[in-house]
Amino acid sequence: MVWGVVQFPGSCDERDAVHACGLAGEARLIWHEERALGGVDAVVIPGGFSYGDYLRAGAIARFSRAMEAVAEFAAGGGPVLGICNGFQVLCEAGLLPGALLRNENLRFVCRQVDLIADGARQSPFLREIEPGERLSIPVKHGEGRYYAPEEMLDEIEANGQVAFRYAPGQNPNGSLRDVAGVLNEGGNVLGLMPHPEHAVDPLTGSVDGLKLFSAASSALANA
Amino acid sequence: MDRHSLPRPGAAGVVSRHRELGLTDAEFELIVEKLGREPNDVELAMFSLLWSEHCAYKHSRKLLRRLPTEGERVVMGPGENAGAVDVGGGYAVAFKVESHNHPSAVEPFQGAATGVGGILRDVFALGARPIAILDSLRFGELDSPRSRFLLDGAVRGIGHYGNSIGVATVGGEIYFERPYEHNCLINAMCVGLAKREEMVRAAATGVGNAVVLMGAATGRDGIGGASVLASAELGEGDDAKRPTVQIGDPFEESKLLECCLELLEQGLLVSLQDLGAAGLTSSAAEMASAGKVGIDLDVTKVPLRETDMEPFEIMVSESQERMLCVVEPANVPAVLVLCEKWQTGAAEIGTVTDSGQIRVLRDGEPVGEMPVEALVDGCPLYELDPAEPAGWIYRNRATLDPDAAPADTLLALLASPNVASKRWAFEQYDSVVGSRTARRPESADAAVLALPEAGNAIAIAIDGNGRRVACDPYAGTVEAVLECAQNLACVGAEPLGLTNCLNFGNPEKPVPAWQLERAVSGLADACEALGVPVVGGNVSLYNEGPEGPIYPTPVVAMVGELPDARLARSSAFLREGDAIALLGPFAPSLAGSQLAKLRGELDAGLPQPDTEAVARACALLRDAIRAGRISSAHDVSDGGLACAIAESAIAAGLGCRVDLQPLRERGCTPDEALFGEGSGGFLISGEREVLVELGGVVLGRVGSGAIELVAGERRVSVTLADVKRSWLSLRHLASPDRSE
Amino acid sequence: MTRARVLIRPKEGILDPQGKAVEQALPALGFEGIEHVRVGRMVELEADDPAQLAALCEKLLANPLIEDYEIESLDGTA
Amino acid sequence: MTRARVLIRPKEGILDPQGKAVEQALPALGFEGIEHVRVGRMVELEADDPAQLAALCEKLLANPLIEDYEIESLDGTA
Ligand SMILES: Nc1ncnc2c1ncn2[C@@H]1O[C@H](COP(=O)(O)OP(=O)(O)O)[C@@H](O)[C@H]1O
Ligand SMILES: [Mg+2]
Repeated sequence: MVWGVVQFPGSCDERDAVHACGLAGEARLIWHEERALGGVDAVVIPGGFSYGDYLRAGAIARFSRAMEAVAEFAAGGGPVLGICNGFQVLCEAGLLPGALLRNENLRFVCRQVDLIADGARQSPFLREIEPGERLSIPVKHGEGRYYAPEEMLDEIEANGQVAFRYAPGQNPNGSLRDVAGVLNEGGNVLGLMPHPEHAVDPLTGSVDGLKLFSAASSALANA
Repeated sequence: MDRHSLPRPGAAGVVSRHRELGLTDAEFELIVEKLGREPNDVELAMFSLLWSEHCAYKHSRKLLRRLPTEGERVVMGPGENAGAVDVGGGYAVAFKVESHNHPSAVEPFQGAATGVGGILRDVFALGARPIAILDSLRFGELDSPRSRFLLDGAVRGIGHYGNSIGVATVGGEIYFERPYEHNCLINAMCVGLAKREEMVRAAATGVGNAVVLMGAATGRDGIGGASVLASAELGEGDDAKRPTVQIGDPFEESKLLECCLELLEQGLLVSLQDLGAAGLTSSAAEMASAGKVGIDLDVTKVPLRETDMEPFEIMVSESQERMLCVVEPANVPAVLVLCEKWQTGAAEIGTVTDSGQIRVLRDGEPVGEMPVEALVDGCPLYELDPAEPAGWIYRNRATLDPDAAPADTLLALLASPNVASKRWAFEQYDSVVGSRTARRPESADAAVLALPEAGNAIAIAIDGNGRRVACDPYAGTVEAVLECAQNLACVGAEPLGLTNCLNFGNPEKPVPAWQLERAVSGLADACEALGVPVVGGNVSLYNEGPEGPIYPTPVVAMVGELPDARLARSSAFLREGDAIALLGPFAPSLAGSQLAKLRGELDAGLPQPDTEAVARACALLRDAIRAGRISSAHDVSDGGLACAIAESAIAAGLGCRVDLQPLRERGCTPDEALFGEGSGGFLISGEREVLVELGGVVLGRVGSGAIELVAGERRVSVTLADVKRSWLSLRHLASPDRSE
Repeated sequence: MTRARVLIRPKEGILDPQGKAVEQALPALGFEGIEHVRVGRMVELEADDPAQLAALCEKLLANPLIEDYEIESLDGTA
Repeated sequence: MTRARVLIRPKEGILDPQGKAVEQALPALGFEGIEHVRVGRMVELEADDPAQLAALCEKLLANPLIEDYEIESLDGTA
């Protein structure tokens, strides 16, 4: 199983993502100018501040050549995980519903939070997580307030596309309906603001994030 | 004419111009003598910057010679862009603290942001990848709207730059004291990791090699800025000295950083140097001086953001996010290709020569020519004229009734901004990026970062309680060094090296001169006693407001090594039933304490710390931590033992019962036992026999729910919830209406 | 070359914390009678071909899910 | 009540990192011939007394050290 981690100018967590993926397979970086993904089995769009997050987070990065390849890969059912800035890029690219706005308190926030898996929908990333399960994972972002119009929210909820919510009372950014992560309709594309790649070692916080990587890895092995 | 730029030729007499630029008549005469003629505009501008306090250390260099700088683990010492120590496994850790006080007093967000940007460049100039940022901040009291504005902007600015560039901000400190009201202190530290053999120095070598400027285009940023500005007090309404504000662009720096590291990895650079204060002038001159060569620079080749810039403006611009490197001619095309990959600017702007001169050319025609030696080492160094003041020169203001009940006193101390939790601030910083942060802010006394490459870990602490240094500059500075050492001991780390930033008032005045001299003596003696080399530092003088100098503030930062990050303890109590003990030569006194401040009873003088005894206690604790024998460790500092106990309890969500009778038996009053401060105290918890065996004095037990302290007739009984509420009193500072 | 200005504002109904923060800060600064504050973005630029601008807004400058935009020509003629 | 719009932009000569990043990204998105991109902010509001607005800009909306501002009335009359 080979993971590709897309690196844009201004990405920050790409090495951390490579490290986390490396615990569940092999991993390599994909430079944003590459047109082909080089046969990887799954893609991570990592956290950071691609293009400085200028204008809107993710607005510029989504036009990169590698993102065209990612869109094709996703359309073919390939697993794609967008973390934080990666989530923003996937929303901007239209691969996930909704948008991420500035945190309600207008401050960057870095904090360990509890997530609750919603998980009604099948996804290669969620196979090792029970619906209702609690995960401790850090958030760190300034633009993480999940927004979608009411009808869209109803629809993605009805479709089981909400993957994670912040545990009650722990919503760090004012996200509507406490949404922390969403899936596309096919379930193969997951975006979330919290950083599972920073929750893969008890020494640095928790290991709850590792489940997303190992689940995708075993899903592919069984496919 | 732009009020920040230099007068053009003919605009005014030469004599008044050098004064406007901060040079004395004697200094100007010396320049004329060294050149054998009068300097032209370009030369005068360049001399004035390099001969400023900020660049030439005119008033501090002689003192700094007293600092011990040698040690087995030192890889790079003072004189390089940052200091570096060997951490084993073929790796070195580079680190430095730098001030950005004056720019931040003008525009706190950009001032702090560019402060972080600048210190990052100093570290990656060595070929080290930045892995951590720390910040040390000082403001006036929070009841002042201006202080709140500066605080808010500075915290957001540090977060903005560090978060965007993806370097974890893992620690820092914030103090609020009236003397910083008109002159806040913004000191930023960066720590980087490098393979020893890939490190690079800043010396330009190889006559005929190309000089390449990388990064952002050059604009009129900070012209007459940091260098000149940092060398004179910033008076009210002193507009002419205000620089054009420098704007930080962390995105640009992130590309520049990755590009530089990749260039070094490919062996394409001969040497590398950041552009900081005094821009191209100082970088080129320092590189030439270190390599004992000359450099020719053609300003027409410098990529500009604005078209109509004069040569002197290009030479002194402080535009951010730029680096200068020396490249063998054959490698220039490869360098340019990599810069293109990283979408970072690059231009060959000059060559290394054997002339020993810095020559500034415009379209190939010289517009300035100066001996490197005169620029870099020619500035006269001054003796200080110190005088000890008669007594306490700062104002006192009482905000707490001396007769308040001990429980109320404890809650007031915990709620006071110097002691209260800084969570509202550090949650605005990404502390986890890089996957190394084993101890995040507030979880232990020092930040702990794992170094899987080297097979071990480092711990970092930064301290400098200006109020105590004001009481006694010598003892206060010794205490700052000891506190760093104690913080490292609490996580089981052994000090490898120290850096510092000396923030003081006007050195031309007797009292700040005395403070500076005594502080440097304390720094030297403490480092000597601990055997910790000073590998670098920075000096910021002329920090004064209308009421006089700031508290003298040496900010000390120490980096230590521990074999395994997993061994580090937290400052939080671990489990109910553990014994609590005091370890170390702690002799608490109210002198200079947070309580004395609240009671308005500050006065000159501090007890002299027993450095040797503290060093022994540090070693003892370090070994015990590494052996896994202790549950928690926390050093006793602001607010004394009572506050240390409350902090360990809050962090754990556990209570405790403690009797301070052993301190009473050492002759302490109840107030001193509860709230007195001083070096050498560790609050540790664990198995009773172990603590006793270590020489700890058992004071009580970890319990649940409430904190109960007894000191003779004085008793404190408070619920954990009350204590926590007081300690989180600054939470509101992260509310939205304070941000913009 | 045409100079143009693009005004981008949060769509009606979307919480605008920046606007709210401004409103909350007003009384302390002594301002009264200021309401309905909304904070958006402004992009000013010069374009060879002003006909490109609508596409530029749709694709990059604004996100139509959350933002409305408006293009103003800054030259006498459009 | 007057409706007004405040336009805030980086001062001439002051670095505008956002404008620079957008401008540099445009060719890759297929937009040629767009230059001098500056990104600023726009604040729309209603004010009882439009005479207050300049002071509001100085104190709160803009940072006069690094930004210029411009006040436009959005009602027919000023
Ligand atoms: N307080 C100090 N203690 C020890 N070394 C110092 C101190 N202040 C400055 N230095 C050393 O002097 C040199 C010049 O410092 P500085 O001008 O801050 O460097 P830069 O030009 O890279 O900003 C550096 O090598 C620094 O380590
Ligand atoms: Mg330097």
